[in-house]
Amino acid sequence: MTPPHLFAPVSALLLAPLFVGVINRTKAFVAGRRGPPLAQPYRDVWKLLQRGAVYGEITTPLVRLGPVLNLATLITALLVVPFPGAGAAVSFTGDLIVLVGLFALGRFATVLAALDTGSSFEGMGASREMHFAALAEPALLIALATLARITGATDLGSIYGAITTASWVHDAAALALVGVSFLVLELVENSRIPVDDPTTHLELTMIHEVMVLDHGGPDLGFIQYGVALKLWIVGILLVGIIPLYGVGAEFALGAALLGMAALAVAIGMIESAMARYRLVTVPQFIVGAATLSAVAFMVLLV
Amino acid sequence: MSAMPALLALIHAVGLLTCFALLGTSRIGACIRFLSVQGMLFSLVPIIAHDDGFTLRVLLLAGANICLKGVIFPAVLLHLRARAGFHREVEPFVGFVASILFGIAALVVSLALARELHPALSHAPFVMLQAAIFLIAIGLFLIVSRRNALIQIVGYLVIENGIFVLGAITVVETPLLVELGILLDAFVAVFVMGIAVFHISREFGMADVDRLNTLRG
Amino acid sequence: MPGGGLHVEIDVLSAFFLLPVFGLSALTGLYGRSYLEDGEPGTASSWLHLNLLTAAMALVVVARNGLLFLLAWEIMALAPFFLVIFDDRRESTRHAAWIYLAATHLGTAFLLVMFVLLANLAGTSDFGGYAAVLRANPTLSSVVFLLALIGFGSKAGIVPAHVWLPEAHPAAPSHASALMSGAMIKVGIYALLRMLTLLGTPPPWWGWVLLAAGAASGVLGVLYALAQHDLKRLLAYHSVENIGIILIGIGIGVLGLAYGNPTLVALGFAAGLLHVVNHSIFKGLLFLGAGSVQHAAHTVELEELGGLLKRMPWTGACFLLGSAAIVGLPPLNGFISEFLLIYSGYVALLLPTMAAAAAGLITLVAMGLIGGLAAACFAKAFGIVFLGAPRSSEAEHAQESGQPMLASMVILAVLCVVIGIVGPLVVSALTAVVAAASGLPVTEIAAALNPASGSLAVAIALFTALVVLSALFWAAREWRLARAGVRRAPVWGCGFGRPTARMQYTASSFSQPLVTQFRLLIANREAVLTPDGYFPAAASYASDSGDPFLRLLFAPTFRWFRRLASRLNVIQHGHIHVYVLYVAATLIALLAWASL
Amino acid sequence: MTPGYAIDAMLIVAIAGALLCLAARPRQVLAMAIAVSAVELGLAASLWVTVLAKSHVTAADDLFFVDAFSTFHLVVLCLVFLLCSLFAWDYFVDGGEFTLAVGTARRFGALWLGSFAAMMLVLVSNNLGIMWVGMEATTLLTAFLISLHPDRLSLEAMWKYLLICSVGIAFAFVGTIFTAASVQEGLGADALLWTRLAAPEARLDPTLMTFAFVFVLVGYGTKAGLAPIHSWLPDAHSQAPAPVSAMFSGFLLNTALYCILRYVPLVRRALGSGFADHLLVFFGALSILVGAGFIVFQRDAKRLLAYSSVEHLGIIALGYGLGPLGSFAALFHTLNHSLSKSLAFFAVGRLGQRYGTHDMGTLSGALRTDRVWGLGLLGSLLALIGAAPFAIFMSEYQLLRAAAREGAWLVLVLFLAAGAVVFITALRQLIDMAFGDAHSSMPKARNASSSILLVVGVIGLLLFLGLWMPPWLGDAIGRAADAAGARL
Repeated sequence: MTPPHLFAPVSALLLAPLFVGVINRTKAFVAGRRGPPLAQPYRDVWKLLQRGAVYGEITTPLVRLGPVLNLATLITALLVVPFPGAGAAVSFTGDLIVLVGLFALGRFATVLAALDTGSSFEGMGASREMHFAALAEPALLIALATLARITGATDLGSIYGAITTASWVHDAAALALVGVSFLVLELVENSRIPVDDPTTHLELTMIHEVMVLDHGGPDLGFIQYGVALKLWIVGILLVGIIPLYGVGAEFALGAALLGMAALAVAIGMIESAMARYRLVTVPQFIVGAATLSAVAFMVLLV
Repeated sequence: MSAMPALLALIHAVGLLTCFALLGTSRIGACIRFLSVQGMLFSLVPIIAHDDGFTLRVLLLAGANICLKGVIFPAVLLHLRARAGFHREVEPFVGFVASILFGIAALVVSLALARELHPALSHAPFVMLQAAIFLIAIGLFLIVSRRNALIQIVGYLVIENGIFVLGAITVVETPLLVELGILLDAFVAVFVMGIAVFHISREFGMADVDRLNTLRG
Repeated sequence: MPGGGLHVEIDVLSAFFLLPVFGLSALTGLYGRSYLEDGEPGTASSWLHLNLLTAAMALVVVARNGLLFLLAWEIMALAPFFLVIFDDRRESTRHAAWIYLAATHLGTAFLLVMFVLLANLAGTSDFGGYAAVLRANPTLSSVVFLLALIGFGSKAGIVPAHVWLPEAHPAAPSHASALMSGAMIKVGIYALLRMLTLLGTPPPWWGWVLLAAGAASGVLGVLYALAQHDLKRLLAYHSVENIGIILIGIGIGVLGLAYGNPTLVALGFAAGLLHVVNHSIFKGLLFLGAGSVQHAAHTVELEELGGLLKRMPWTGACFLLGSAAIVGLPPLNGFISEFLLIYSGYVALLLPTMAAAAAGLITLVAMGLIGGLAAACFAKAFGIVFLGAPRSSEAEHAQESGQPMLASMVILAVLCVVIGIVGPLVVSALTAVVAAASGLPVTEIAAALNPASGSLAVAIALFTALVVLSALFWAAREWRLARAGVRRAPVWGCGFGRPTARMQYTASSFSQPLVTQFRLLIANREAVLTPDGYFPAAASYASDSGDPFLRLLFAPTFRWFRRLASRLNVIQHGHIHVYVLYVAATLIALLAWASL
Repeated sequence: MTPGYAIDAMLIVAIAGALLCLAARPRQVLAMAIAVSAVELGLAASLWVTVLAKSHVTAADDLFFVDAFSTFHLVVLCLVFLLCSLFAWDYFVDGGEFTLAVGTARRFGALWLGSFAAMMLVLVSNNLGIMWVGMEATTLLTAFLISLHPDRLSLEAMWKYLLICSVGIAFAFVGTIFTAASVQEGLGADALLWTRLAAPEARLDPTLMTFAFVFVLVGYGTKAGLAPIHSWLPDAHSQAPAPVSAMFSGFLLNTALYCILRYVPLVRRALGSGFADHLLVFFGALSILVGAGFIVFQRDAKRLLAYSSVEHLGIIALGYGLGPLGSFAALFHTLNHSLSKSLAFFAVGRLGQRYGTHDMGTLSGALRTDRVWGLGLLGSLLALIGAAPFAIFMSEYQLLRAAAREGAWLVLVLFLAAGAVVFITALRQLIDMAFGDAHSSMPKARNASSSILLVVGVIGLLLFLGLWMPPWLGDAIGRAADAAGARL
């Protein structure tokens, strides 16, 4: 391929915060405010990294391990995620399993870090995180399974490499369904509205935010950067199924970046348009996503 | 021996009467006496039934039987009745009229059964075969339908009689030893049962065995 | 011995299963040495039966004669009874022992039928003879397969025959539970595999049955585990879950045999077999950890514990590794086997046959669900027990356990890591065993396993990168904080100044959302007293998760039997007249029947 | 001495012992019982050896006849009596209020050895009439053993036993008569000699043999405790002193079954193999089911054991109905059951003495209060409910194989189901009896080394037979099984 394989991870590392920025800017725009500059997330992370830290009195080193490990897993995950037109840095059969495994590891670390504080708020957050993740994991697996069935490949690189206009001609319905469930996963995995409101200030309604309530300084910086990266990764998985090769390989990169931007705007729109679901309805939302992928798979079988 | 069938018929008739008497009476003493009559009567059967006639062995056995069933058993039972101190049978499970009716039914059934069996036991006199079955039935009925332990012993002895008759008419000849063993057993059985009843009546103050139903489940 | 020779033999499969048997026996022995106080009544007999159990397991694994196998199997069933009833003063323990032996005996009943059937048709009780008959007669093989699945499954703990595990494991001394859960139930799996090797080429529906049983056991097992607040019960249910995973693997392998697809065969069996070893490692480790907790805090009731990581750092660390491994997190051993399994799922997905693809999907869904729920469950288990603040004074004053106990735990923990790291080598090392279990030639298996181990190699490389990165970030953060400074402060309590340990999130509340969502399946009885009014007097939440199958299926059946039987009482009423009448009636009835 | 005299010697020794007991002091009586049964065991063993050498032995001009089948039973009989007599010493000598008064002791000794002699007579007699006499004698002799300490309950049990069994035995005699009558050509005085009847040239009338076997089955079956004519059994077993109950379950029932089995070859010869076997299988299965059903809700330990005897006798009968392999299993099972059931009764009896009750609710924590007999209880009951590796598991396995070979799948399933029910329910009781909480007041027991030897010995034997059957034993049982089918 013309572009170097490191394009995917590097672009993610550089652009992920921007993605968040775009989302926030969109929300502000819809709300009729000027909103924060696009670069605000970079500044936040940088500022946090300068800060000192405050740890709970009864905590163990686990609380420090959580954010670090989480960030590390996400950066590692970047290596297997292919960027349309650039492919993945590393690609091997079953790398999607590694991807899922890495997500799980990061989540586990974060949750334990939260429980380490012994605060009931963080326990609550951890409980909810685990609850939704337990449902999201099969959803992700099925979605990828459907793609694998469509493309007949078992590594992310070839799967996404093989999704073309032709495959859209064949399996439009399936791909569309998968796309929708990816969108849902994007919102769930990163606790966006309508699953969770990252900007709320009422602890009892939070999921992810309340889990990291007692992290500060560099740790919080790691976490926020991690959030951005995860948004980016799932976003790529979504955007990747749009057959950008249709416009020719040389434009693929640009098209994909445009697609990411569009996704960010879309998320912003959704966040502005929708209200947060009640917690009890969230599981149905996720299971719905899983069902969509499953239906897609069935469509393929028959 | 032309008199044989006639004699057998006579024994048969009287024997049946004793059975009905046993079914009909409520007096223990009477029962015991009827039993003794019955025992003596049927003890004669082997002498008559065996056409090889009056061998010493047959006479000896018959004699032993007569004195055992006609004399000793009644004596034991009467003595027991005196010691245990009960004179009349209280109302049995099955009333006396009903008992008589059962007797008649048993008579019919035994006739049918005897007719069934007779071909296989051709050399056995029919009447006696029927009598044997009838006796066994009546004995069983007495055990099942009477409250009093003594009458249950009586019932047991009626069965014994029936079996004795059956043996006498079907088995051509059994070794003396066996015969004596059997007699001895009957003898001991009556004594053992007697002692048992004695203990029971002393423990419970009566010999109404329907009170003996503590052990269940 | 009556009616059978003493034929034993060790092939690769047996040898493979002897690993966990002997390895775990040694470690648990080492652990138990200091776990049991000497002079405590029953200690001596518990050692006797522990060794008897080991010997019996070994004999089962090497036996090649039906009767010998059955004997060893029964000894293996009886010995743990005395381990379970070790603490026999407690009514619950005796009840557990009863459930255990009753369950295993019911299983044996099916095995008896199976072996009798085989012995009569084969005319010998030698396994070789069995194979000869079975290969010739497919219907027979199917019958035998079902009997074996039920009989051996009851030992392995397949739903719904799992009811004895959550009773027996908590009752037994922890090292015994470790051996039972780590090795004994695997012998059930071994027996199933051994029968499969004798049964000849399977029809697809066997694979489906295994797959279904596996998925059911896996999902239900982990769901029930979520509802527990007794650490050892929780671990017991996770044994059910992991047996489920193993069965899914075997099921995929059998489907592969049925559809004639060596790749599926290799991956499925490899995943199942590797998970056998892995599970015996981390489940052994976890039970030993639970034992240390009990030893130190005198309880395994989650709501009583907390903050133990500070007090027992080694135990805590080992338990953490064990939890991460059983959840299947990279780069530990659990991940390797689950990787293989999901991988085989994807392979199945791509097959043209619709059925195979469906099987693949089922595998993925099941594994995904199991993985996520297990993660939740162990986040709860470890978090509540070892993190936060202690919830009772025993936990407050817990002491780290002695050297031998730590030693055996550390060894197992290290194994978790090592197998994870050398995963590719382990996978290719499995080739021979898989070949033995599946009956396919070694070369085919090797060919099928190579890509998987290749991918694993890359994955391992990634994980090294991961470790390096985290180390990097850690260092950077510490360097940064060294200058920016660190403070310690009470955690945010919504402004509430004096948070106490009782205010922490509890185990029940942690799992409550999931439990409520799956209440249909978990069917556990909840007693909720919701606070009402402005100044609520009291509020409480108690959940009792007695096993649903035990509560709703087996116990009622048993009671029904009792009622039915006690009807017989009417014939034994104590009236001698009627007794004599029975004799007469029987006689007359028989005469009537005979003269017909 | 020639083997024929061994038979006479056995009878004479036992009777002489019985008579001597009438003039002995209690301890002498108990010692006498032990000595006699030891001697008898020796004689039986020697007889067994000779029989295995020359297939059968006759004595007293064909009045006595033993083949492998009867000698096997003889040996088991003597073994059981030896064990019971040994136990009787423990039970009566330091049994608290159970110690015997002189009169009672003499009565016990005489009746004990007398019934021993009677059972031997049953086993060795070739004449079916004598066999019947012996059987009736056992009834009359054992009756007063039940009410050795006469009280209301034991008298009630005794009366039921006496009357029901006497009636039953009376029927058995009718059967005997029919058998004798069914010989077509007059054997004359030999019409009751089993050897003549079982001989190939004997021709028996089918109709009469049918009736004969029905009467014999019901008659002796009453004594053997086959359902549904087992009614006397639980009462007698629960009320008799432990050694007596042990002897009842341990062998009296088997003696009755032995009598039935002696008729089976004759019936086979007269009517082909179907008739008798079907009846045996039917009654066996029925007894198993009924026994199992009653075990489910028993409260009293001895009654539970009694019903378990019904079940196991059913198993044995079933085995005899299932062809040669089945007969082998049945014989092996006879040995195992006699051993384990005797031990069980010993244990329950001893513990009953200490606890003053046989109610299983109260009788708990045996292992705490009395290690030896607690162990005995645990071991014997585990064996009885069919836990491996005890011998009963093996004999039941062989029985299953026999059932499968005969294609009797329904029976096999019923057997397994009943077995499972018994295992589960009895185990629940057993666990609390053995491991439960004991009264704190209960002092720890100190047992005589003899009882330790008894417990360990029997359990050891059961384990040994479960794990390995010596070839010579297997061969002997095989020969006995052939003899049982009159495949001489």
